[in-house]
Amino acid sequence: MPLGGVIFLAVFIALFGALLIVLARAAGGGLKTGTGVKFDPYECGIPGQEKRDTKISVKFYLTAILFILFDIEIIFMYPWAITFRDFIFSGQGLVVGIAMLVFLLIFIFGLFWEIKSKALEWD
Amino acid sequence: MNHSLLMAILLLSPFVGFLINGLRWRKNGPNLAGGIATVAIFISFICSVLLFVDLVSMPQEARRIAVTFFEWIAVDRLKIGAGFVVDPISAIMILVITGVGTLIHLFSVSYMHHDKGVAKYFAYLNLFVFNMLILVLGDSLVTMFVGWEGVGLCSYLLIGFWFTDREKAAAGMKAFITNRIGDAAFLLGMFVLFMTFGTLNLHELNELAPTVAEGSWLGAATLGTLLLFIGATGKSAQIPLYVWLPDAMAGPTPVSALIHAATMVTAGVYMIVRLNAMFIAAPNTMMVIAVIGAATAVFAATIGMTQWDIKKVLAYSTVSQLGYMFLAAGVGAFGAAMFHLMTHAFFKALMFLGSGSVIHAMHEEQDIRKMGALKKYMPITHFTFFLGWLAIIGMPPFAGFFSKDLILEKAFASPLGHPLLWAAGVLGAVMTAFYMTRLMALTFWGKSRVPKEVHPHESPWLMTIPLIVLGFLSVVGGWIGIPHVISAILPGHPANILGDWLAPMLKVPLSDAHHHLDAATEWTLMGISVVLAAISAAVAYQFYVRSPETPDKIAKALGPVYQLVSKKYLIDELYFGAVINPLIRLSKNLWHHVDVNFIDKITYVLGDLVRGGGSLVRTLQTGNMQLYAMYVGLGLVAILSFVLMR
Amino acid sequence: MTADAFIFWFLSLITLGSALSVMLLANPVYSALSLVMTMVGISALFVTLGAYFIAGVQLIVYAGAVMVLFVMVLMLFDLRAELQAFSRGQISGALKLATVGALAGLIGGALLLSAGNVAEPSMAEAAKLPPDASKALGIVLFTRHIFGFEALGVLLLVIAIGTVALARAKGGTHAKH
Amino acid sequence: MGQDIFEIVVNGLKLIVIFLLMVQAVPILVWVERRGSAFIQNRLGPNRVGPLGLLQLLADAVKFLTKEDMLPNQAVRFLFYAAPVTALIPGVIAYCAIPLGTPISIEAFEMFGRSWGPYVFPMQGFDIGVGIVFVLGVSSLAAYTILMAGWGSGNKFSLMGALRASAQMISYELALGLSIVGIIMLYGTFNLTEMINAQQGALTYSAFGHQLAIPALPNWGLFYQPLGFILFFAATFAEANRLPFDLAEGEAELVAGFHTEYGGFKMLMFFIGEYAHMMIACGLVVTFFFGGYLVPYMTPEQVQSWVATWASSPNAVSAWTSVIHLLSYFVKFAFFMWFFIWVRWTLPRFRYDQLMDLGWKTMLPWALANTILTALVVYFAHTIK
Amino acid sequence: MPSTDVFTTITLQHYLVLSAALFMIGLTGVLLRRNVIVIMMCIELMLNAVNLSFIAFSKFSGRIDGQIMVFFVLTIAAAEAAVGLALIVCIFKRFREVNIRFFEHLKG
Repeated sequence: MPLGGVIFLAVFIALFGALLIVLARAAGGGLKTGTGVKFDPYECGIPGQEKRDTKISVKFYLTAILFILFDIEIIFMYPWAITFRDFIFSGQGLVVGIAMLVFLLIFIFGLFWEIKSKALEWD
Repeated sequence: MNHSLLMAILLLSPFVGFLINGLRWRKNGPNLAGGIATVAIFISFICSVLLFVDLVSMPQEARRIAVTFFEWIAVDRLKIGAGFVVDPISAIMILVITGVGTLIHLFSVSYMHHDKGVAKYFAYLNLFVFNMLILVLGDSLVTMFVGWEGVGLCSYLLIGFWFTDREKAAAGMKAFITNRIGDAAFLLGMFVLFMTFGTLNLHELNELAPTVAEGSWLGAATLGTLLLFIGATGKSAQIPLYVWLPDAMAGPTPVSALIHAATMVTAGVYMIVRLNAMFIAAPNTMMVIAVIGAATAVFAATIGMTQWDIKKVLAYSTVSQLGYMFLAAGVGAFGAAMFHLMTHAFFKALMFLGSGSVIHAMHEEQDIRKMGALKKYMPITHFTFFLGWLAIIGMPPFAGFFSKDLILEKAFASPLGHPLLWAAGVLGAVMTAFYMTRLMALTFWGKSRVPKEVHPHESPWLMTIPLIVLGFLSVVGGWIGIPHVISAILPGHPANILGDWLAPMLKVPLSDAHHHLDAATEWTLMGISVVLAAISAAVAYQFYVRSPETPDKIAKALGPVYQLVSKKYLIDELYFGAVINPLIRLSKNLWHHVDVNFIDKITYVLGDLVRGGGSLVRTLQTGNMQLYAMYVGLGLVAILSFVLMR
Repeated sequence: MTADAFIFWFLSLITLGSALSVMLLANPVYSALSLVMTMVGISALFVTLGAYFIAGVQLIVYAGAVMVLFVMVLMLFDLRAELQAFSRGQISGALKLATVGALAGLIGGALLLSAGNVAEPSMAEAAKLPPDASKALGIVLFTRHIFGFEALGVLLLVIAIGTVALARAKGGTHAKH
Repeated sequence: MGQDIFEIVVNGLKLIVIFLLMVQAVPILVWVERRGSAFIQNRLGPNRVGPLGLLQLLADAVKFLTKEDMLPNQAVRFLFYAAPVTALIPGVIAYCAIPLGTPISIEAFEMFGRSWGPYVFPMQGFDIGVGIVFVLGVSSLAAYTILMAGWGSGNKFSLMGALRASAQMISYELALGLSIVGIIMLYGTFNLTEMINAQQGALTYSAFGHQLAIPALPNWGLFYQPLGFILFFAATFAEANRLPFDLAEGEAELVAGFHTEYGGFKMLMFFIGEYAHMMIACGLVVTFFFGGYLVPYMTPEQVQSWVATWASSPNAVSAWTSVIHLLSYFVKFAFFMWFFIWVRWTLPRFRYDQLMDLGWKTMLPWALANTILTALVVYFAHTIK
Repeated sequence: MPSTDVFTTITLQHYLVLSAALFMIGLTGVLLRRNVIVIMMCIELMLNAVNLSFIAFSKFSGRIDGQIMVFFVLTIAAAEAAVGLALIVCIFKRFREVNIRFFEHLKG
């Protein structure tokens, strides 16, 4: 099997890379450009006064950071999840279970700290 | 239960109490904190009793429970374990400490009820008991020293407990610094003993002590014990280091009762008794101890006669009584010293607590000139105080009589004693009777001089119960050491229990000329002291109850002498003029000329050199991270090329 | 030319190309997208090496999380192409390049030196990992490396708390320029 | 290598077929959505072009393809054009990893003067060992599409929409990833085919040394992980940016979110990407919780032996078995696709803070609870006898 | 012989050379780029290069530990990115600038 996957990944890379390059070149000539109102950024109602650098809430990137950290913790659970039953059968279930429990407690502590510190509040 | 467990509980119970109250001192209320602390000490007391019972059941020669928890210090020859010993001497001490300690904790619950830092107070108190137990139980001088320093710390903390008051904080500081002088001598004494005998274990030191009396002043035993004794004068408030104890009355009154009457101040006496074989081997030291003890007993008593502060009077009385103990130790009567230590713990704790009760009733008023006729307001306090009074002036059959009489007898009869020492002792007893009666009279009897706005009242039961228990002990406490002459005429011939109990632990003075007093002499001596004390008390009663104007006349007549005594012989001023101020001046000069002009300049030059070098290297530190990364890369290049070229 | 070799050369071409564009492109957003490309290429290389689970994790963590954060921050700052992408200073630049060159030469040299000494098994002959590598990975992770696992848990907790604190920080220690 | 031209060609063809299927399914789904919404809202919906308005699909496609292709002034040329293209790729690739039916086995045969085979072709784009990890990894790349489109358009509505959408996606990815830990633990594998195979037959709980069989129900993951199913399914709605989680394109506040500036064929590509996400979600739900391609109450062997009663050659038996399973899969799949559409026209939209709160403060803790509970049950069920 | 072998037979050396090349590209970026965020991306690139050699070693020595190391490196890299970007955002909010020259406050 692996080879099927490998081939596919190769194709995927080709699509992802080559297609972008081709399209970028096509975009160079194919797209219509202009200066009229038609080509202005879409605006609803009165034309906007402010420049393009709209202020964006730092919440978004804070969410992204917390996502990374929790995502990794979840990824750490995957190898545990697929081996947990094997560990139980080999008699090490308790040790590994407790190890994961400690990890989960850290996780839960972190999550509830974030909730309590209002890092996840949106308004 | 096995002994090490008992010992661990005995030691750790107060420490746990300290931790609980100490870590939660903002949160624990007075009842909770007091309850925890009292229970902690009471657990220790139960352990002490159990250990004591075990000790009693052992054969007389083998009465020793030693536990070593772990090895603490091991440097070459110096091997110190965390070892603790219960033997007849320390057994008495732990019973007194935990027993009296429990009562005083109980008293404090009520006494300190309205204080903000009450949990802190109980934490300190528990810590004190913990350190005191280490001091008492420690099997080596080093372990003892740990406790010694620990109780010093707690004493400092508790004297300065109301540290927002500048004077009280200063009193704590004074106690601490004065003790430091003694402690330094104590350390030196330890060094001398270790250099000579190669051990600091108390038991081994006693075994190794020279069997022949040392004549020289510079012999190891003499020098070592002398230095240790200087340490003891600091802790036990003897001449010349007694000055801190009267000031220490700044602390809460139960603290005065526990630390500055019953337990800590007796540590010096206890230390001498522990090392009795070593001290016996140094007759010169013994002489110094006896003389200083007798001098202190008289000296402090004279000051006590002129004081107006109820606690100050008791403080000088304590100094004086400690003098008695040292006198006893100095004449080789270690048993008598321990006996008086114990009875004194009972009645002096009682009197301090009683004074606390009075102060409580008088709304923090301590001046006895503003008291009087409190008898009718506070019957229980008065009655128990009365028992204490009888005990301290040495009226038979109260506790003080037996112990004081034993000391006086030994001072007269011991081979190390001298009739002059006896005479000093009797003088002290007479004066004690005088000033104590004066205190009683001014406080409880006579006409009321209480200001109108103060309404004295009897204290709550939490405070009176300890008083009653201690009062009882002040009466019967002496009955375990009844001398043979008296017991001979009593029905059933009660034995001298304490003497027998301590006998195997104590060495008798090294002298073949051991006088043995006949019964007649003994009766005579006893009679003289009792009668003189009674007369003195009667005179005082006459002065202060019947004709209160007489004392003033006498004071006027004495003129400058009275002034000198009432100003405590200007000892504090003397110390300032002769020692402290010159020292400060010297330090200032040293600082100015040596430190600033010489040492500092050297370091400046060194610093300039380093800075000069640094400013060269500083150019590398551009703050540009990329350059730093390049340095790392260059380092990697260097390492790799080294590895590859090799 | 076997499939193995073809895939390897193809993937390394893509990976190197996108890695170069990470370094060379003046627009940081393009750099970031090129880096995503590189990550995906490396993930595919992991697949050729039989590390399926790690390849998946590489996609989830790097491409799916870390680089999203990068792109998000870039868009937050709204950074366009820079006039000067590379740092100034010709001497220091030359020095830096020389360092890189020396390091590259040394590593290359080390590889060449070792090439002669070590027998080189090809992909097919290489020692076989257990067939179910993700399970083996789990078992080794939770027996031999369990301490590292717990320690990383704590690290992540600390960072989760620290970043929130940082994100909230109002001022710094420096005066505003 | 054992890998020959025939196999490579068939595998390649398979990919292209799956890609085309997905792309072609989109117009049908659009039609279903429009007719369905009309049905739900008691309207008529498209009914002019062709029978039941079915030819509307073609008309739409023609319209999309002939629209003007323009670049707004402030847009970043490259990103603006690349975003819709990349919208397709992760969805398609992830979907390829989901098994659609039993493998087709082809016996050895002679062709072009040499012998080929025997072959086994899995009924999926490609069979990668760590299926679920791969799917999660690839579909998480979708965030770039949104960010590229949002930022590349040079419009503040687009940027806001893109940030909201990507923040939402990553937030729900946590709940999504955590809710399947229980499933992974139960099946002890990442491989989707193995997971499906574990769901054969009637529902049988085995714990504490006993077995409890419930013949009336199929042995689906749903009955082992009900909470996991709810969390997973809810999270997929957010991942696909569908109502009630389509905050990114809330018309009232953000016009159309990250594709405000797009039109024509590029817009269509975003559509396809969105539907591809729905398809992945449905495919995974079916795989994890509803026995995948399995025919309920029957094992693949039983199906195969039934087919063997009327089909002749072994190749035909294998092929028909596969087709039956494919149909079984599509029935389940279609139900969940319809469910997506149904929910869209039934539930109102969340507010943004409610959305984030739901993801972080409700679903994530519940998913954690599900994980811990599953671990405890698994542990005690296997240790206590 | 060897000249064709190099292209057709893929060995550990190939992966190592690739890894080294990626590392060098990353290092160059770290040393020469001015944008802090790009520098951080180049650091990620270097970490990835190292990961690649870990996996290659793991494959060619038959030990799974290499993969676990990669797992850990991934975690650390993600943590580093989180903290680094948090810092950068802090600084950006203050100075509106991501040029590394603006970060030189710790000089001697």
